[in-house]
Amino acid sequence: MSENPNNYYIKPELMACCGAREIRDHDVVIVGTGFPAMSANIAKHTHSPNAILMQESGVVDARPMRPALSVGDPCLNPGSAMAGCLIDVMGMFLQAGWVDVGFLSGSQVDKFGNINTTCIGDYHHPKSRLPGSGGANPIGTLAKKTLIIALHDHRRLAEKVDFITTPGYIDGPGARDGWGFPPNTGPECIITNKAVLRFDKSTGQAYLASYHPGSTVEEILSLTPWHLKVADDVFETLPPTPEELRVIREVLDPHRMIRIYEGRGYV
Amino acid sequence: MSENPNNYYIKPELMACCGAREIRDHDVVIVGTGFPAMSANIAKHTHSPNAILMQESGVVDARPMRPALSVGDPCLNPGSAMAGCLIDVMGMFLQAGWVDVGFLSGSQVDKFGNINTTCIGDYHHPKSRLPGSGGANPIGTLAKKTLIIALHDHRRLAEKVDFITTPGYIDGPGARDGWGFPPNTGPECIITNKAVLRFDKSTGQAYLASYHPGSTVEEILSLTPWHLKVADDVFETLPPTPEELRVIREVLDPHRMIRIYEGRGYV
Amino acid sequence: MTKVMTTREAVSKFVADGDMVYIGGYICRPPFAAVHEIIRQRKKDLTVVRSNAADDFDMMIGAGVVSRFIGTFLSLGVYGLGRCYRRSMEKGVPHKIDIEEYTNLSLPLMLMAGSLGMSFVPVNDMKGSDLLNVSSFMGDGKYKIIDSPFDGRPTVLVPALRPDVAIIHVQQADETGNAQIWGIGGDCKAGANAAKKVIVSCERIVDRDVIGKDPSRTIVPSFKVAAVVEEPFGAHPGYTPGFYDVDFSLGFLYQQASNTVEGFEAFLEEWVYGVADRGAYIAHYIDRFGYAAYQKLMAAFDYSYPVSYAY
Amino acid sequence: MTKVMTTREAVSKFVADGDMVYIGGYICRPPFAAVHEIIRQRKKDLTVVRSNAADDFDMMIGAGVVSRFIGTFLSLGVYGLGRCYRRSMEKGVPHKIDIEEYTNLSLPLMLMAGSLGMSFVPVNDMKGSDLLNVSSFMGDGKYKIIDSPFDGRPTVLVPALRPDVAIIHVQQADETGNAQIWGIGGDCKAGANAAKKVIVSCERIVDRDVIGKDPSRTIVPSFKVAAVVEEPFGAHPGYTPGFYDVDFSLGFLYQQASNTVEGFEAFLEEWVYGVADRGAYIAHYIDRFGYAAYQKLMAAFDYSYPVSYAY
Repeated sequence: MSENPNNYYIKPELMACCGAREIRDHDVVIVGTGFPAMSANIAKHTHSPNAILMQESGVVDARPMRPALSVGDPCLNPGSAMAGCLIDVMGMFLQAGWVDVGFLSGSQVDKFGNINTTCIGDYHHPKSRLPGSGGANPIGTLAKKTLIIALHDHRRLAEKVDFITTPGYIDGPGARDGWGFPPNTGPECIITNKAVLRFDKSTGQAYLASYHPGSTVEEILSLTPWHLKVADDVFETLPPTPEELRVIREVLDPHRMIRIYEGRGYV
Repeated sequence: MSENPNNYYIKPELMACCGAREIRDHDVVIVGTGFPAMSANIAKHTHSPNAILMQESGVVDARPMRPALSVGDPCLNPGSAMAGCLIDVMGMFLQAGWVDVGFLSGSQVDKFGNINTTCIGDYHHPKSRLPGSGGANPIGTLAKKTLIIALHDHRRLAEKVDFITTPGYIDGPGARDGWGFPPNTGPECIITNKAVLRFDKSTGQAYLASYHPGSTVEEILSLTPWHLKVADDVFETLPPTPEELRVIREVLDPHRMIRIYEGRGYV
Repeated sequence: MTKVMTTREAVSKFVADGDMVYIGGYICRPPFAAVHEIIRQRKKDLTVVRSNAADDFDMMIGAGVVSRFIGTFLSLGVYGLGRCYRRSMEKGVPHKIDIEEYTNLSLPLMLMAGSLGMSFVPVNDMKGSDLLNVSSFMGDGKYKIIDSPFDGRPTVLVPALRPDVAIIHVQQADETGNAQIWGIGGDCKAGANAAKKVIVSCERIVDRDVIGKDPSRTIVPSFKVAAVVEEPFGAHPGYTPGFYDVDFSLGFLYQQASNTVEGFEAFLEEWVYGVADRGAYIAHYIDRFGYAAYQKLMAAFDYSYPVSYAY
Repeated sequence: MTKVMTTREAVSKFVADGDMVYIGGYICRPPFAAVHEIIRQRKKDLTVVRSNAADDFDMMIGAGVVSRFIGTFLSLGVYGLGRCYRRSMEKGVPHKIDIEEYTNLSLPLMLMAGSLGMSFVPVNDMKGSDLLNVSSFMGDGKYKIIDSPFDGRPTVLVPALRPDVAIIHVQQADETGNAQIWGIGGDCKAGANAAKKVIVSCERIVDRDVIGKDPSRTIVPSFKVAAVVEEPFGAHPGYTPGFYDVDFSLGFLYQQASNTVEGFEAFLEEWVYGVADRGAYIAHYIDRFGYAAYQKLMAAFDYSYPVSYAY
């Protein structure tokens, strides 16, 4: 277990960096707000300067002067390459197959990478009514890679979600093909506050790929409500590099708004 | 037979006025160029100041400083209320049911108001290849009223067109309904250089409604290749009013470009 | 022919109880003045529709004017879940609304289909999800699955939507209704043009000649428009590009208030029922928070380059 | 990452023999420099597609580079029927092209469907006409009729088009390809975005910051663009709003020349094969007609009002 002396980074920063590392140069990325936007922007400011970021509201390659707080945030308008409409981004870019990476967070995520943002409990008599799909369902269906952000506990991770808002591998291998989804799409990883889970394409199930500094394989297994397989080459997640941290703190988020995620349990 | 002393108007002017008189105030009108544009503009400058004219290329309520020579003419851009795209006009306005009047001209028009702008002779081995549908087919299908401009002779009028590019009443009453066309649409009249033909909705066939000054019922029957019925109340077409002529000559077409239609046989 | 009137007149004349109402804007350009007026006039039994919904929809649900919602998402953004929406769905307060759920791909395309006169449209999402397993007032008309006659693949078709009335807020319009926007579009053009009539709320009414100087900005032409309302600051606490910023503090106030039914009612009393119109609302805002707070929302100047359409 | 290159390079690298090519613009903004270059490079066996086609398509047909045309209409406007088109269809000179005919409603929607990733789209036209009775290389894939699963009514479905490459001419673009237009749109946005890659020809290459000053004008984003060519006067004898007028005199010259095969060949020799590129073309134009004739085409100044996206 490696050190994080003097807490030189916080967990949300590490998680954002994990997301950033999934992005390749020239990728077209649909981002929302919070972690996803932070991740994509870290990538753009480090190893993927030619990545194109877009928001589902219609904005492409925005140049916000502060972190956007919604996909319709005013700071996304001035300086963007295109201020179009929902149909441009969700139809013309996403459905037409141009989006490489989508970022989603889920109130509930299961072992097949299915995401629930609709309701906890029965749909018709919900214990808790959540926002709904928004852009999540088409992003999870149509982006080449989907990255999922979630809290690592028995409530947020589930053997089976209460409601599949956004399909991952649904009920296992072949399910996406059966529905005629675009080939070679689907969840790439689940980035939690404890670990990075990746997917075994032969089973459609998540496995432990790396544990964050400060976590252990045993802790992660105990926090996961299904029998989580562990990669033979499981390793410790690389902490944020000095360059990544510099970009986060000096360029993207000087007011360190990312700290609000600590209050939401991302520790 | 009334007088046209000193040829104070020419036949294309009369025909344009006939078209103008079919337009009511507040009508939404798809116009092309030439006669249709002239007709619609005469209406707008006389009895229908609130008519909205549009071109299929995407322009709404243009304020051209000279007669437009194509639906993409530069003079349609500055001052228009909307410079959109084909899909805006043909889909959002026409297919969605907002267009009251469409103007079409045809190389061949038959007694059911079907129009041919595709080919003379066999489609696969045409004697003469014509431009094709363009916007004509959807206009004839979807506009509430279609006005047709044609030369009155045995070549341009036909018992049956060689190719139905744009459906009128197809093969008679009920045919449009059978295809699920919007109700109460279809050709309203055929304005020729000799007469105005209107349609008997019970048969879907054109009949003689009025003959232009200088023509006679007998002449028109002899120039029509099918057995043309004559209205009981057939009358002489009202010549251009002084106000209509003033608008044509002083406002819309000071260079009298409309005279080129005389050269094309509109006499 | 002018269609200029007040928001009160426009909502009174053109929004009827039981209507299906499209309301444009998400954070960007929500027609909040009209939303307040709908609540103030205690409209009933509305079906509301938009992709992505925020505090405006939450407030209408809490105020009881909504019976049905065709949507994709409802939250208060940074302030989390919509409190009135949750109370309606979880506890039936003030009543449970019926909800038909789509996505930010399918719903905009359903509006687009309505705007283009198509009766349905194929979409590639929702498959394999529980969105295909639930439906409400649209019943089995929510979607259909066919084998594509071109390639035989299973294809989801969703129906076109034709709202009775659309309400949008735009930067500028002329008095006949030619409406122009710039900045984030959302599903505004599709939604407005899908409707049988449109209420255009705008920051400023401009001369027809101003529209004609830049006609490519027009998203709705006059002949679709029933009413034009000049309503400066009409999207507040949302924003309008080039005019004013989003007001996070009022958003927070709303979230705090709407945590309870009592708080929500008090909020409505203060900001909706207790003010006669948008003018009184702004006056109250300045009265309560000071002119500096109001002024702080005003947009910076950063103008685009002019272009020419001349030939 | 710059994608700026010459028209010669762009056409050479990104237009292959046998490609399906979407070419934007009708009188307004036709990418004539690229059309000439395609002819100059003697491309073969192209399938060309656009709603409404004019002298640019006629010339390509006459030059023999086209094998198939998916279209709706082809004429020389005020100058009547397309001479090369007629010779091809009536006499097989230089060869008979195969043509698949739609309308100005259905074809733009097929491109839109391609741009939106839909596999087909329902349309309400063509019914009852002979357009449903003829087809060519698309065979029975030209259209399908189904009974709508929503209301049972017969509905025509037409397939989405995904051209291999789109070529458009726009007012301005940055060096990565973000492309902006104003004025008559035709089917340019749908056609460009339907294609697998886009060649953007523009009047002027501008800084990315200029794009960002007015991002609602963008119709194609950089990541779809393979090449950016700065080609002032690139649409001549068509026009570009804000830059230059349509050139009726060259249009007339083309019509007169194309009345005969010999005249057409001489026209190509003079204006296409005989000039190396657009620069040489313009120089030849000035040489032949005088600088005053060239200058007369230049657009008047009549600028729009700037707008702000600031908050």
